[in-house]
Amino acid sequence: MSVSNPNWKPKIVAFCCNWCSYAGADLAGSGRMAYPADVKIIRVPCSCRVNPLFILRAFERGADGVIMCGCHPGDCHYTSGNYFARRRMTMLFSMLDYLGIERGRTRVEWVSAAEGAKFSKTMNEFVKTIYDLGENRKLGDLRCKK
Amino acid sequence: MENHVQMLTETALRISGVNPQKCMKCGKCSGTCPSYDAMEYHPHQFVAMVEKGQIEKLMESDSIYMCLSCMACVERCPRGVEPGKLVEAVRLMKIRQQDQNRKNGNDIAAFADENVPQQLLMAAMRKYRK
Amino acid sequence: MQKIGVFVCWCGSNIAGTVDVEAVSEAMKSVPGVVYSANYQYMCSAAGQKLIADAIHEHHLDGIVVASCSPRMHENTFRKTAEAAGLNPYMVEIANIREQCSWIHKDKEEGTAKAIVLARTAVAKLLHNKPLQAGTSAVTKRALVIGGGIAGIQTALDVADAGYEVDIVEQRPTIGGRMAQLDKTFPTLDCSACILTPKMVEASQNEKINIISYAKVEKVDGFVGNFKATIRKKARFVDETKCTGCSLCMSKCPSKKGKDEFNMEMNNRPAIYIPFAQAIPNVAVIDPEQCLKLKTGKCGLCEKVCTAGAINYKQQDELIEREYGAIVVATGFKPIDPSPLNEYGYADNADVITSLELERLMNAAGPTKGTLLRPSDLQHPHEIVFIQCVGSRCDENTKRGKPYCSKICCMYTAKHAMLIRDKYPDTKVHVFYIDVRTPGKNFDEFYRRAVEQYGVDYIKGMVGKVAKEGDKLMVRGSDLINNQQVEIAADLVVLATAIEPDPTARSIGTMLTASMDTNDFFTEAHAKLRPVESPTAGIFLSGVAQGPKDVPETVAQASAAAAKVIGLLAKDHLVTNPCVAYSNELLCNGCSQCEKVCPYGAITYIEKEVRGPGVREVRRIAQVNPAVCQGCGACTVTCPSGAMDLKGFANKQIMAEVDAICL
Amino acid sequence: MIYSYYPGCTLKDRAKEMDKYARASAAALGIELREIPEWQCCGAVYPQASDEIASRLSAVRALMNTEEGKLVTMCSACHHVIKRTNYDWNRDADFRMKATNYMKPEVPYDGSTQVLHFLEVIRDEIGFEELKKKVVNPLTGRKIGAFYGCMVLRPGKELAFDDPENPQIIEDFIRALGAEPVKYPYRNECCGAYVALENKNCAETQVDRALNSAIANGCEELITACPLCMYNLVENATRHKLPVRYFTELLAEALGVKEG
Amino acid sequence: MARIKQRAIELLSDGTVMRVIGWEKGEGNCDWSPALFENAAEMENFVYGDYAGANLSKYCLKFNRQEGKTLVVLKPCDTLSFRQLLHEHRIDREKFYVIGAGCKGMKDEKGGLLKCSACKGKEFEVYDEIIDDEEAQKTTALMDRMAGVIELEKMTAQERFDFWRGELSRCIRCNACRNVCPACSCIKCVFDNPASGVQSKAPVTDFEENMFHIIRAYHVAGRCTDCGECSRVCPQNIPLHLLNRKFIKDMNELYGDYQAGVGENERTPLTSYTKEDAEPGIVYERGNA
Repeated sequence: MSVSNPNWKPKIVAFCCNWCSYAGADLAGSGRMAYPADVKIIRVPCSCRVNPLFILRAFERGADGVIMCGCHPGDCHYTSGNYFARRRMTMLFSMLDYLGIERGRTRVEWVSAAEGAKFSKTMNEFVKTIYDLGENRKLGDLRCKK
Repeated sequence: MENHVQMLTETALRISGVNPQKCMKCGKCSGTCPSYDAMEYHPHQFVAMVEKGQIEKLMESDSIYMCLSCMACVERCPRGVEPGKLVEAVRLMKIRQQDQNRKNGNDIAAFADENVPQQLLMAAMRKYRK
Repeated sequence: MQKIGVFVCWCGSNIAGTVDVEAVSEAMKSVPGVVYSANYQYMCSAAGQKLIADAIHEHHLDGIVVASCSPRMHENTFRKTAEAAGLNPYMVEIANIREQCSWIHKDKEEGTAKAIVLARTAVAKLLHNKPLQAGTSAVTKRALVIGGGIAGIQTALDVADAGYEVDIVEQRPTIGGRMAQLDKTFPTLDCSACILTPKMVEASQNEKINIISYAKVEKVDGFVGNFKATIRKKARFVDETKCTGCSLCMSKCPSKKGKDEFNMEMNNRPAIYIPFAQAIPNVAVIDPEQCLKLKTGKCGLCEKVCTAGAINYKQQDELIEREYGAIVVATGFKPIDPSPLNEYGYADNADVITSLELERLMNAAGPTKGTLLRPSDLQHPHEIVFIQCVGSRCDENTKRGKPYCSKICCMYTAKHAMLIRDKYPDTKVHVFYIDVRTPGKNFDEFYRRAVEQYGVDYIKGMVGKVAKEGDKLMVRGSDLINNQQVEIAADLVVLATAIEPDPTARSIGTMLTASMDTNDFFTEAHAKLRPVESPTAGIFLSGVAQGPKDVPETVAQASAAAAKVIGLLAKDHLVTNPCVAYSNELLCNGCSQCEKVCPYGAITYIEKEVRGPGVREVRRIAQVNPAVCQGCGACTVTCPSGAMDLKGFANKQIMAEVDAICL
Repeated sequence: MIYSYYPGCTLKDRAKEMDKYARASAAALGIELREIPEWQCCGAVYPQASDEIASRLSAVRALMNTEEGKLVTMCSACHHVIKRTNYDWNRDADFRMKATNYMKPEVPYDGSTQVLHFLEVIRDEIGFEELKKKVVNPLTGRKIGAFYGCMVLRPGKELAFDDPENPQIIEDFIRALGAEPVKYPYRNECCGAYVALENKNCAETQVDRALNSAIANGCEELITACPLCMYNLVENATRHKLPVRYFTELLAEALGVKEG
Repeated sequence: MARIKQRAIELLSDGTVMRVIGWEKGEGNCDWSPALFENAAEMENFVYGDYAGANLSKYCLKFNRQEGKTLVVLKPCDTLSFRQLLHEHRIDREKFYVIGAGCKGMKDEKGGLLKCSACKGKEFEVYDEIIDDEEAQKTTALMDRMAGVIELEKMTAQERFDFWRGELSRCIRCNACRNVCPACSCIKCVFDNPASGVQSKAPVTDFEENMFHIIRAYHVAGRCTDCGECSRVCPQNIPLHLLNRKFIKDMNELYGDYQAGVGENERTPLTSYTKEDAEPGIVYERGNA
């Protein structure tokens, strides 16, 4: 967990569905509910649009944490998208854990359009988790051949 | 004092596992309770009073010994509040205090005749003393 | 190489206060692809938009990034600006540097750095954007209304009034629904039949309305504007065109053991029957379960007495296929069966009845011809107890009923209590209630009249047990206000049972891919702003199918649904969302995985000759119907080969964003 | 078929006949009730508080000592306590941990024991149709009411014995023995026995109401599975009286094994 | 073997089938490989027995659109792959004549195959006829199929990490695993497609080689029947099946028991859901961190 570079700032990608979580993020903004600038949001129509490939890609390109937000189960704009997303992410997270990647670098949170405060709180928590975990070395280290 | 009340309330909630906030105050528990007339505080009042932190009042009342543990209120509550468990919790909180046995072993033994089944005596041992 | 322009908005001081907009627009100039970058106080103003339009012309831009407020705010504005300037509207990307940057950060350096990343990310995405064209699809100018109760009838009448054809499909032999079973309606106490039956007649006589009764929708394909439904019209064994509704057959039928559904099965009816005198269509139907001729081959009395020659024992189910532009779900409700809550003794005592059963007992056309007699011994009840909220407002884990308030019970119980006290002043009426809920015009006044004028005894508390003792029903409950347990010896107990969606609702919802809540009520597209539309385009909601409501609310919603239907049918073409999925046929395996996750049934498979570099063969490939696809992207992730992609949110676009953020 | 059997203390003393008839009937039905070794009193009341650990241990021991996988109970109270303790064991990790730490068993209880009331054995394992075939002494013409009381039925979710508001297992049982079951509304209400020491009045009211209701509906005799109910229905009846028997006695009678 | 061979020749001769997919001997005694036989004469080289470990179902893809029927010999576990391909509409049932061949566990030069030690049973999911013998039916699994996964789960995250770094860094991206896998059967693989965004022929950055295996396992999750071919063919002996089995174990535990290639249901755990599914965070609450 050592942070070798004292100036290190984490890179955090947040995938947000258009209908709930992106709107929730907007609400956090209009309510001036701060969270660290390390979080950058990518808008997707639905959490079911988030391909595990995107998450792996982010890690490959040096992301330190990836969080996916969607409508609460049962509230998906497309009825069932987040249910599929939930299973997909569960499987991906389990695989990353199985490969020995630190827990907590990936997270899923359901944030409705009304939950600006939850969005902000979630992002604050997540950023803290990533700071605690430090730089994403393991996914990087996986690259090293013996 | 404030702290004491809070502690008692928390204990009652914790050991009973009841969430009185689920109550919609319909009074079904009291409508179904066979021991209603013997109670100073009725089942729905137990729920409301615990919610408001009035545990001590309940502990001092004989009502806690009147519950038949018949579970009718637990079964029929439309909100799943389980008032019977609260009564039990408050009773336990009372008799767990020092020297607060409702009856001692001799009182209970005195009750026995040739017909009283063992389990009734055993139940009394459990219900009235620690 | 594309030419991209970046426009950084100050939003007054909203953005400029925490983001150095000058630095952002300056930084953008060195981003590959960007040929123009500017900042302005209010980009959404007319002047701001002109600035963008001028830049598009002057620099021959083929894409723009506006770094401003949330795209939920002004994406459409800037798309229109771009379009007016001759740019494809989908060559616009928004970098949200207000809600997701300036408003949540205080440090200007930090805010500026993040704004640069966000703008850079939008440029990265835009480099992969392709011009998109919104498609169009035709609209079949006919509506299907599923359910012929007051909701369905009202919607059909209003749609027909606007000049469009409507088919009503009703599962029972007659339209009219639950309202036909009611005696009086609150809060005006007018006779239900008197206001409903004229509407039924009006529907049957309207030449734009086609009533398909004793039928069910079996299959629905297609999409908004272009639905195709298969309707099974069950055999009535009576020729609808010949039957005159004289009901002679009913009096001659020797089988009298059928349960009279219209009277809540409180009496029997013949095997051949017309559900009630004002039925529409006023045509008999044979119950094949009860008919001796159909069961044993012996009888045929109805055929002999029918002067119209309408009886046809060989009649078969008929399948009707029709096309519709819009579908209205008006499937209504039924009361729950209170038997499992047997502390009320419904299962064991004839004199414990539901409110809908009471309606029939009080109705002149009911089993007792409108005289209130209790079922067990047909005696006048002198003491009646009403119990509210039976099976409503329950915690779901208790399995004791529905979690919702059924909404209509407080009012109809007040109505019943009042009517009984009015007609039989010697009868005592008690109502056990938890809350009396009367939000509605003249509703609370109505309830107060029951108490103050009619002397109905309202007891705040709930009933724990109903037990028969002799010829009385002992009702034990709590009276919370008087702080006592009460026991009332009643002659009749009436349960205000919760209402639930009609049992057919779930299968219809699945068929239409219209979403439902866990209670099987249809979900509206937006609880406040789109209350009569399903999230599935082209499906509209009318009446209790969407949630508990009374007659006036149902009629209002039915007309609202009709307005939405008319708005749809009035269009010749529908513009479709261009951000839809598409399948690259060269990559598609035809493995059918994507179809499984599509909530709209937008994906089909065809055998097609695929041609590409070094490829020319017939393959099974997926095809997306762009008019049906709503663009969620579930299929794109399920597709293992990456053949399925989403326009506007393509794999390449999202990966470019990822890369830009992680740069 | 061999079942582990938990008789409970009342069946060793005041309710000896309940046990005797149960064993005789079981033999006639071709099953063996094998008494588990060294059982202790179940505690008679189920302690409803989550922090009551020690008072649930004897039930856990009984569950652990069940060699046959299925533990049969006869007395309603024992059934209630053991069944609910088993329910807790499988759902409350905290209780499981504390109880295990307290007992320090060689092999911790794995929660797999199935607790069956003897009536459930008859309904679910033997079947009322089979029982009917074994009846040698049909009780034709007798009008018998079931007094369920509270403990076998509630809470319905945990006991899962029968529909707590509309039970029919004992009625089906009576019918299988050739008699006519009589349903009456108070058959699933509490007899009031738990407070008999303090509040005889309450017990009397409950019993009178039940008996009155039973008689009004045509009962000529009652059966019960609960020694407490038995005591109360007999001792605290003030206005009405009905003969009350244990269900096992009725069973033994119908199976022709009541004598000897 | 003789019975299978004889029957195949019969079916070729009477025109029922136009070709046979089976095995033939290689240079050594133990290296039997899949082969195509188009007439009775070629069938002379047909073999079946202890070294017929290869799963032939994937070859059906090649012959699905060709004229006439193809006879394919499938062992019980192979029929699961075949069924899965049917589920995915990649092959038509009527284009194939399936001889279910009894199997008592297969070997290679080093002894019993790894996949056979976790045998999934002797039931045939699909067949036109079964040619089997008593002995074959008796054999059962020698070990718990999930033992390897459980062992890894018991390790600490660091140990798991070290384990996989050791294993995956040996990968030479020969694509043998991909080529043999009946589930990994895309017409064009994402790794070969420049438009996919993950294209890579040989690993350019080494991260990609890990990506390759994770993505491959993910792409076949829910569709992988655990036929074990990937590990069997890996020249570097990377235990790739441990990736697939991890997904299988997770899906069984979280979404209910499921075996790809069994039964009529075309939906996999990843194309279905229940409203009560566990939240992704559950994976952080299990096992060792």
